[in-house]
Amino acid sequence: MSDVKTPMLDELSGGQWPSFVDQIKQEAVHTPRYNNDMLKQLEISYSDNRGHWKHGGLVGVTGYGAGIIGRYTDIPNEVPGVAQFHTVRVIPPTGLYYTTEALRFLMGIWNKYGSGLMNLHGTTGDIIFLGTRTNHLELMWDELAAAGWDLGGSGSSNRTPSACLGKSRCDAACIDTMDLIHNITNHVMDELHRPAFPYKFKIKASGCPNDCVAANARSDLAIIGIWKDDIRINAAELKNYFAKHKDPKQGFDMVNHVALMCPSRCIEVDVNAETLNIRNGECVKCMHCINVMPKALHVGEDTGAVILMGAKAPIVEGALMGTVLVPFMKMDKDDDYQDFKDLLEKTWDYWEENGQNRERIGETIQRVGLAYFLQQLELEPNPNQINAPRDNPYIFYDEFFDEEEEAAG
Amino acid sequence: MSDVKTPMLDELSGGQWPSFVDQIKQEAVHTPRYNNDMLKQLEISYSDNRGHWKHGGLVGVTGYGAGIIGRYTDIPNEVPGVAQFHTVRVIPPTGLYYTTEALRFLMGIWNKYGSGLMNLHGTTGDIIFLGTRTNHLELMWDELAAAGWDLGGSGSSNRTPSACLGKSRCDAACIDTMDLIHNITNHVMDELHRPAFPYKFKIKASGCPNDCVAANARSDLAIIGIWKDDIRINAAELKNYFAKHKDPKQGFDMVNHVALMCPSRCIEVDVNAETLNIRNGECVKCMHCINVMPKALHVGEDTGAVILMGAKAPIVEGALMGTVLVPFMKMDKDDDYQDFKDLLEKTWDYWEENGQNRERIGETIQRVGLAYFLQQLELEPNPNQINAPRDNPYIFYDEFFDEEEEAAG
Amino acid sequence: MWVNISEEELKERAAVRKKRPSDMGPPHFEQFLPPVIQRNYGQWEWHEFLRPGVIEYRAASGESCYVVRCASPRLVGTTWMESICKVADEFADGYLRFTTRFNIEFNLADKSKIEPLIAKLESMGIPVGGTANSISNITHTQGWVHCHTSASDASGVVKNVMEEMIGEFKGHKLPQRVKVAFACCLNMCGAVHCSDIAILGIHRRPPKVNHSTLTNLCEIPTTVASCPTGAIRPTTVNGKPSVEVVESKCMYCGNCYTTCPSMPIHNAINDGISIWVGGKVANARSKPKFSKLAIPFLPNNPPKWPEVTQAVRKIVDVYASNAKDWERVGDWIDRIGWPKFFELTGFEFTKYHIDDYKLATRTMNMSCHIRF
Amino acid sequence: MWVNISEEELKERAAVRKKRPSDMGPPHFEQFLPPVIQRNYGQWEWHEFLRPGVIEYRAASGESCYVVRCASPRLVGTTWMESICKVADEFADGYLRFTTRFNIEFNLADKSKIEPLIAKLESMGIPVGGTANSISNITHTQGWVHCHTSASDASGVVKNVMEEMIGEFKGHKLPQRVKVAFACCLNMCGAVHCSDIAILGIHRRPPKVNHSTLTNLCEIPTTVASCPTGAIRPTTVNGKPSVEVVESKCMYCGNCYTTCPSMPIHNAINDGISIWVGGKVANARSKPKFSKLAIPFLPNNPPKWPEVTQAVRKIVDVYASNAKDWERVGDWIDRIGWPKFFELTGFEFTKYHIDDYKLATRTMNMSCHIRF
Amino acid sequence: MATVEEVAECMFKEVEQFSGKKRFKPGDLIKHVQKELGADKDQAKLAIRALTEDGRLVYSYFGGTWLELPYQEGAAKG
Ligand code: SRM
Ligand code: SRM
Ligand code: SRM
Ligand code: SRM
Ligand code: SF4
Ligand code: SF4
Ligand code: SF4
Ligand code: SF4
Ligand code: SF4
Ligand code: SF4
Ligand code: SF4
Ligand code: SF4
Repeated sequence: MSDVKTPMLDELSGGQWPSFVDQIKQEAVHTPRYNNDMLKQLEISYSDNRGHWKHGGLVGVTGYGAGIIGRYTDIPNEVPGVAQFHTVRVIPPTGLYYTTEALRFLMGIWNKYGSGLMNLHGTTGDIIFLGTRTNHLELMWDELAAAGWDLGGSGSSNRTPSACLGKSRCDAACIDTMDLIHNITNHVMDELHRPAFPYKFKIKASGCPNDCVAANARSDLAIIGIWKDDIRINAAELKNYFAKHKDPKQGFDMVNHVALMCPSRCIEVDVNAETLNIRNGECVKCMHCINVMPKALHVGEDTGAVILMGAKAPIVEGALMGTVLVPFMKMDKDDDYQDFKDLLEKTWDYWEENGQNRERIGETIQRVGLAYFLQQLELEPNPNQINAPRDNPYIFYDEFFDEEEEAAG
Repeated sequence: MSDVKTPMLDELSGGQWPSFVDQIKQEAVHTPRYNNDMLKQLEISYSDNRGHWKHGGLVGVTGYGAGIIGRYTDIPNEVPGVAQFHTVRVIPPTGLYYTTEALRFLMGIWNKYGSGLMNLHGTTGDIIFLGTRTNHLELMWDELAAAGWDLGGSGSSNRTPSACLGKSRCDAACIDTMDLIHNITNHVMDELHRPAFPYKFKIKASGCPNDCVAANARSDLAIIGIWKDDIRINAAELKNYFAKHKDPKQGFDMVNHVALMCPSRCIEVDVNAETLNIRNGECVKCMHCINVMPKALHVGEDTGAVILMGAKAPIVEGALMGTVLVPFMKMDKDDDYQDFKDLLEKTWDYWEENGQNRERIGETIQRVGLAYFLQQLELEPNPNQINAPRDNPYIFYDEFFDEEEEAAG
Repeated sequence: MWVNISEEELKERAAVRKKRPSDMGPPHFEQFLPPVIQRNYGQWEWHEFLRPGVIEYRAASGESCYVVRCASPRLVGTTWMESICKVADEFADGYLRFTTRFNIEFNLADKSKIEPLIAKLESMGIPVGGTANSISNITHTQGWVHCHTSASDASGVVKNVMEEMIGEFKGHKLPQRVKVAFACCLNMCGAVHCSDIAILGIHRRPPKVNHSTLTNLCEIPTTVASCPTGAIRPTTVNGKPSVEVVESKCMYCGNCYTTCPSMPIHNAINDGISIWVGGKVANARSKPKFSKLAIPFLPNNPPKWPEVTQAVRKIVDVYASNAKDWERVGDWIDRIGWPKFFELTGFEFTKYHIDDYKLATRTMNMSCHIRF
Repeated sequence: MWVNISEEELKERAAVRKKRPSDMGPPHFEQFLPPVIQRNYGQWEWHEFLRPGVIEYRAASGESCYVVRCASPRLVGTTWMESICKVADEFADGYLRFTTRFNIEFNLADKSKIEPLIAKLESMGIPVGGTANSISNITHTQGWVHCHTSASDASGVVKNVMEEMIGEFKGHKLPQRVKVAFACCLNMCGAVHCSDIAILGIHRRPPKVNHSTLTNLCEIPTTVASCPTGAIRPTTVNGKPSVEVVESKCMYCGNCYTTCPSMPIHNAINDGISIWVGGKVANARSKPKFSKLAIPFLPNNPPKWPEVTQAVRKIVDVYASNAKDWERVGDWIDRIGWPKFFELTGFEFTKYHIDDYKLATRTMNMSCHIRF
Repeated sequence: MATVEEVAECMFKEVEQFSGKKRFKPGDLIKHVQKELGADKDQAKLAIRALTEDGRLVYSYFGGTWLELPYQEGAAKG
């Protein structure tokens, strides 16, 4: 073990939850040139109650404007090993499946060029290599690129898109999120590596409204699988659930857990007759009943995606969730997802032209107004885009009768 | 009948709903000097699709700054009878009960000094005398005042307060709205007649959250009766409702009409055991279950009022409902409603000092922030004042550690 | 002087005027309460609807008060009111009451008077109703009868709509009360901002400045200051000082016209009516709600306003046949969703429905809750 | 140069660098999918939780895929990862997966491997769980480990909270999933704005300007421009140009410090942690919700942050014993009301909880819905 | 129609001229050459690519992404 004294950190070693301190300590043995000082600085932070990093904006690899985040310590004399401690973002395979072979390759690179510490994964979904020096960047990149691994987004770029595991393993997936996001990621390579937007732009895709990749809340453009037709019912399995309902030991209650929790109250259950009826025209596709009875209920067959735009963290104008732009878009693999790409194109064109500096697309929409924004993107107004129509009378009528004409006519 | 030709208005004469046209026509017979021209102008409006009034701000009676709204026609040559056509607002008896004797007195005055047309009542609740001339105002006021009738509010004044009928006839009244509003109206006489506020100020009181006088939506200061303890249950009557429930012909459903419509879902009904249980701690006092079963359920006995502030129509900042300032205030008749009057005093003091011109109190609250406003009025923060705590992190911490002190200490 | 007062009396009055009482407030209500109400004030135990328009209130004493409620056009003349007083004298011991929605109520101690009273009222052409699950009288405003900023007539529209809704006034056939309101301009003196169905007169063009009369009739600084949105600015026209209106800032409130008669806001062909739905005031079940835009524009089409009447009819019918018992219009729409509302009514959903004012963010559907 | 590369190789590399591939995107995922998943891609029919941490997925073919999910500290070293790879080689044919919450998953075709795999993981001190109604891994950020604006340490707080919640990770004992997130500053790189329980590092004081180094290290116009709220303005200090911060405009985002290292935002005694609750992302039942403020300030108290751990414990316990099955934290609070939430948790309700930002209007209780 | 080289030169001059006084986002430079030379967006992007691949301009990241002359940054200076 490293001989750096870290009495405070040591209290977080071991335990039942895997310890990050132990990870750093192991790497301090393995790659001491960075990690002894990493430990030292962290222990200092734990004692003086503050971080000790400074941002560095200038690091990168030739030709790319993204993928590297510069960091310097503010106490270089005490911890020269982390005087520079930049991170490298690498695009992971969509869906985050790996072979040990692939992982070992990446780990080998990182042992060679960096601290051996990493995040699997960053919250945007990148592989994060944590801590290296400026003059190692190009060298590392030579090797990664040669092996077919690419750098991820950062800065005012299209960030690394991400997907839930979707059809690879999930019975609820309405769209093939992994195929879609792999395709889109390749489509946005230039925008990902050469930031030219007013600010960052994130794309995430979830296979259904459960939204396991948090697209609705954390991506400027969210693609979320949905269906248009009826929820499919497996009659035999439904019978089993009714049986479960009637057995008090099972703790399963068809009325309280299913019907009464339906947000649109469109499920009628008759436990005596063992019937369940869904008024699908009122169903908001929330997934709840399907989640509760995954064997009996299934998403419909006429599937596509809701397209939402504008989610973001609070800075500056307050947090936003994505707002519905297109209530239903077919996600057509055979057409190379052209409809979606067209929308993306239009969005970027408008935003590059009209977005203000450091203004996320959601803030642009708020500023110009949703109705106006839809018009610019040639999208139809649809009541699914709103919770409710306006309650204020400040309507800007741009259609009205021309008095001269009327008078003349 | 009047011989003014009103072919368009005539189409609205008669019918099943009492016709305002017939009212004017009758008065044109009775008081032709105003009403022939009134009919003429209205017929013109119906033909040319626009109103023909101009505002006149300068009319009033000596000593009062409120109670009269000036109106002039914009076509005086065509309709000289309504060249001046001002309205007079008279404070009605709280609760809008009358004897025919009192009404006949008022009608007599109006036949003498005005058009004989009136609104019973204006939407603020005043008796509105519709249409008289400037030089009649003082004369009319002489007679009204002598008989003990006073003018109502207008302009930047405390407007005529109003009340639902409350304890006079209602089984739901938690407070004596009529006594309260009569008292308050007398208390605000100066502010009502001599406008000195940044803008208008309206007070309304409803006896319970059904809010039959629309206080929550239409008064700057709303006093709405509420109770703190449990909903009272009359067991015998409850049994009758269960019987009704079981008789399909009655169309009464204890589960669907009562339990499932409770907004806080705090009612449990067992139709077999004929029991109804209310988790009163979760009840939001919405009145629904009491409304549905007025014989079985009654408001509690520990009654008082919610005080809400800031309701208003949309101009300029958008419509507001009243927001809870004090979740529960005793309305103490014996103490002459002193607690309430103290709050009113503080509110006015703050608003007169800090309100901007044409800014309703609700807009002031929005501008300075509710928390700050509460502090100024020396009111405690209470989670009942909000739907939910803030979701943005822009907290203006005004308590923090002074670093010098800490360092020293 | 149109009043018949002698010169002498006028002088006399002027002399005593200094001592004229003031600030005496309203007469105390107690003297106007019918005896049955005086006796049982605060002691009421329950109420029951005996038929539309008639409510029984039972007091702890065992006494009942029977209320008979009937319509009023609100805009009343003393002639008609005298006939109402006669009814009150005959059936209700000379007592009567007005509701907060302009209806007239007779409070009877004697149950046997209910039917004769109703017969009398009906013989006078006055419908009885407006209680419980009905459409009661329409909360409304002045319109062309008395206000200068009105974009439509209040009384005319109200008359037409109530004529159409007479069955709903006289019956208890709706799932819940439907509160209808009318206001003639954005000032919304009616309860338009929070009604089940709201009819709102709207201007759609800024005021027209009459430059030739403006300097005579109005002060420029006051006129500029009158605009709550700062849309008016000073300018010079033909060498004379005047004002101009920045169109994009004007929200058609008519406040400038209140201050300056040279800035009329009326526009015969562009003024009209918008329809709003789903608002409420009562706290029963859901919290009070604002009315939301249903139809951005219908033409002013006096004297019958058929487009308006039909739109209200459509909403009422769709509501009546789809809502659950006790569900107000707004609660019903919240349950079935706005897409369904537009589908069922056949009203067009347009860009105007999408909010773009200050709190618009909170009106956007930031979720995947979608209805097809 | 800390890397072992010969001068020669360096030169060689520089020569070929111009031709280095770029924009090649991620390797295609298909090559990383375990065979059972490749075979049944898109054909899954249902899933079932066999025990906490283990899910069976059944495909139309009749085949099943068994998932075993275990914890990861997210901040991992290659040493530890090598040991995980060994497990994957031994039990899962060399395949493994990460979840969107940093957990590690092994997808097995062979049911009999589940128990030995779990035994192996537990022997390595790696808990199995994080599925269904558990508290899964915490979505979190860099903290003092790597970010310059952090007001607290991410990994340290996460470690402590998960240590406390180990039972909830390993079991299905909650009414519903509880998603916990941590972010170290208002930028909220974690999912703090929409989590059942969110822990947010906060600065409470504006940056301190180091006037002596500022002109050396930073450009004044850029520094001024860096502030999203316009709180920074140019000034002169001791005759030297510098900047000053308007305190009332600063919302402690640290963006100025990103641009200019002479404006550190840290403040050892005033930085700390706030707790937020009731957010969610899923559209199940209610729409996605933002997290709402529960506790405005808790001190930074490393290495154990006991105040934070206890606060989270309190929320989890109160939720667990009061919510209904399937009710997320936010849905539960919406049902019982915020007054009850504060009562049950014992947290103090303060002026800081009352919103005063742009959309504050919509957070006010504009109704008589009150709970006593 | 200007060549990519000319577009790049135009961008470089703009950055050089205001170095130390004003920072440029890639979008600013794209708009600049659109205005100055009537260049289209694709050309402008190619120009940026040429400038950065040659190391004449470097990307920096401070809240957003900028294009600047290479320099030693403050944060690295200690
Ligand atoms: C590494 C990562 C956190 C992590 O530990 O996982 C991260 C780290 C930083 N974020 Fe982030 N953000 C990361 C995901 C997010 C997310 C979550 C997401 O993408 O789902 C968000 C919230 C969603 C969103 O985009 O709104 C997020 C919202 C921000 C913001 C606020 C943006 C806003 O519009 O409100 C900033 C501030 C900024 O851009 O200047 C920011 C800025 C930063 C910077 C670059 C701080 C800075 O100005 O230098 C951090 C660098 C830390 C470091 O030391 O490397 N980061 N950042 C995440 C990226 C890893 C990856 O690529 O996988
Ligand atoms: C007469 C009445 C309508 C009626 O037909 O019943 C009325 C009539 C006028 N209102 Fe009103 N308001 C009347 C109740 C209301 C109400 C309803 C209420 O009080 O419950 C409201 C909405 C609630 C509120 O106060 O917000 C209301 C909101 C307004 C507004 C908008 C105020 C705002 O803050 O948004 C204005 C504009 C203004 O004050 O300049 C206004 C202005 C006016 C003026 C004075 C127009 C003007 O600027 O000259 C109208 C005079 C009409 C006339 O010809 O006499 N009136 N006004 C009501 C008063 C009668 C009475 O005293 O009983
Ligand atoms: C007479 C009147 C009060 C007054 O002081 O004049 C009144 C009287 C009663 N109201 Fe009301 N309400 C009266 C205006 C209102 C208003 C205000 C308004 O109409 O502008 C409201 C709020 C409007 C809104 O929500 O938009 C109102 C909302 C209620 C409610 C709640 C309805 C609901 O949403 O569920 C009830 C409870 C109920 O329905 O049983 C109620 C119940 C009642 C009861 C049953 C209360 C009682 O036990 O006495 C009274 C007789 C009911 C009836 O007429 O059906 N009253 N009631 C008003 C009659 C107006 C009219 O002529 O139609
Ligand atoms: C593996 C993962 C997707 C991935 O691509 O990595 C995943 C997988 C599944 N999720 Fe998820 N969810 C995953 C992150 C999420 C997230 C995002 C997050 O945690 O940040 C969400 C939204 C978070 C939120 O709402 O705040 C999420 C909300 C759900 C829900 C909706 C829960 C609810 O509110 O009712 C379901 C439905 C359910 O509970 O049955 C669900 C259901 C499922 C099912 C049952 C779907 C299926 O049939 O395969 C999967 C196994 C469930 C399990 O773990 O209990 N998953 N799930 C993610 C596991 C994260 C982890 O390690 O804990
Ligand atoms: S979002 Fe839907 S499709 Fe994707 S993993 Fe979650 S439940 Fe499955
Ligand atoms: S998916 Fe949701 S809204 Fe639709 S029926 Fe099921 S529970 Fe109801
Ligand atoms: S508000 Fe309440 S107390 Fe007043 S009349 Fe209506 S129901 Fe009765
Ligand atoms: S008053 Fe309303 S909230 Fe309270 S129990 Fe009755 S229905 Fe429920
Ligand atoms: S709504 Fe407008 S037009 Fe109608 S009375 Fe009120 S201020 Fe006048
Ligand atoms: S109508 Fe209203 S908003 Fe328009 S100019 Fe006149 S005062 Fe201003
Ligand atoms: S939340 Fe703030 S401190 Fe933490 S990683 Fe993100 S930007 Fe850095
Ligand atoms: S911390 Fe943020 S808000 Fe405060 S001065 Fe710096 S950049 Fe501005």
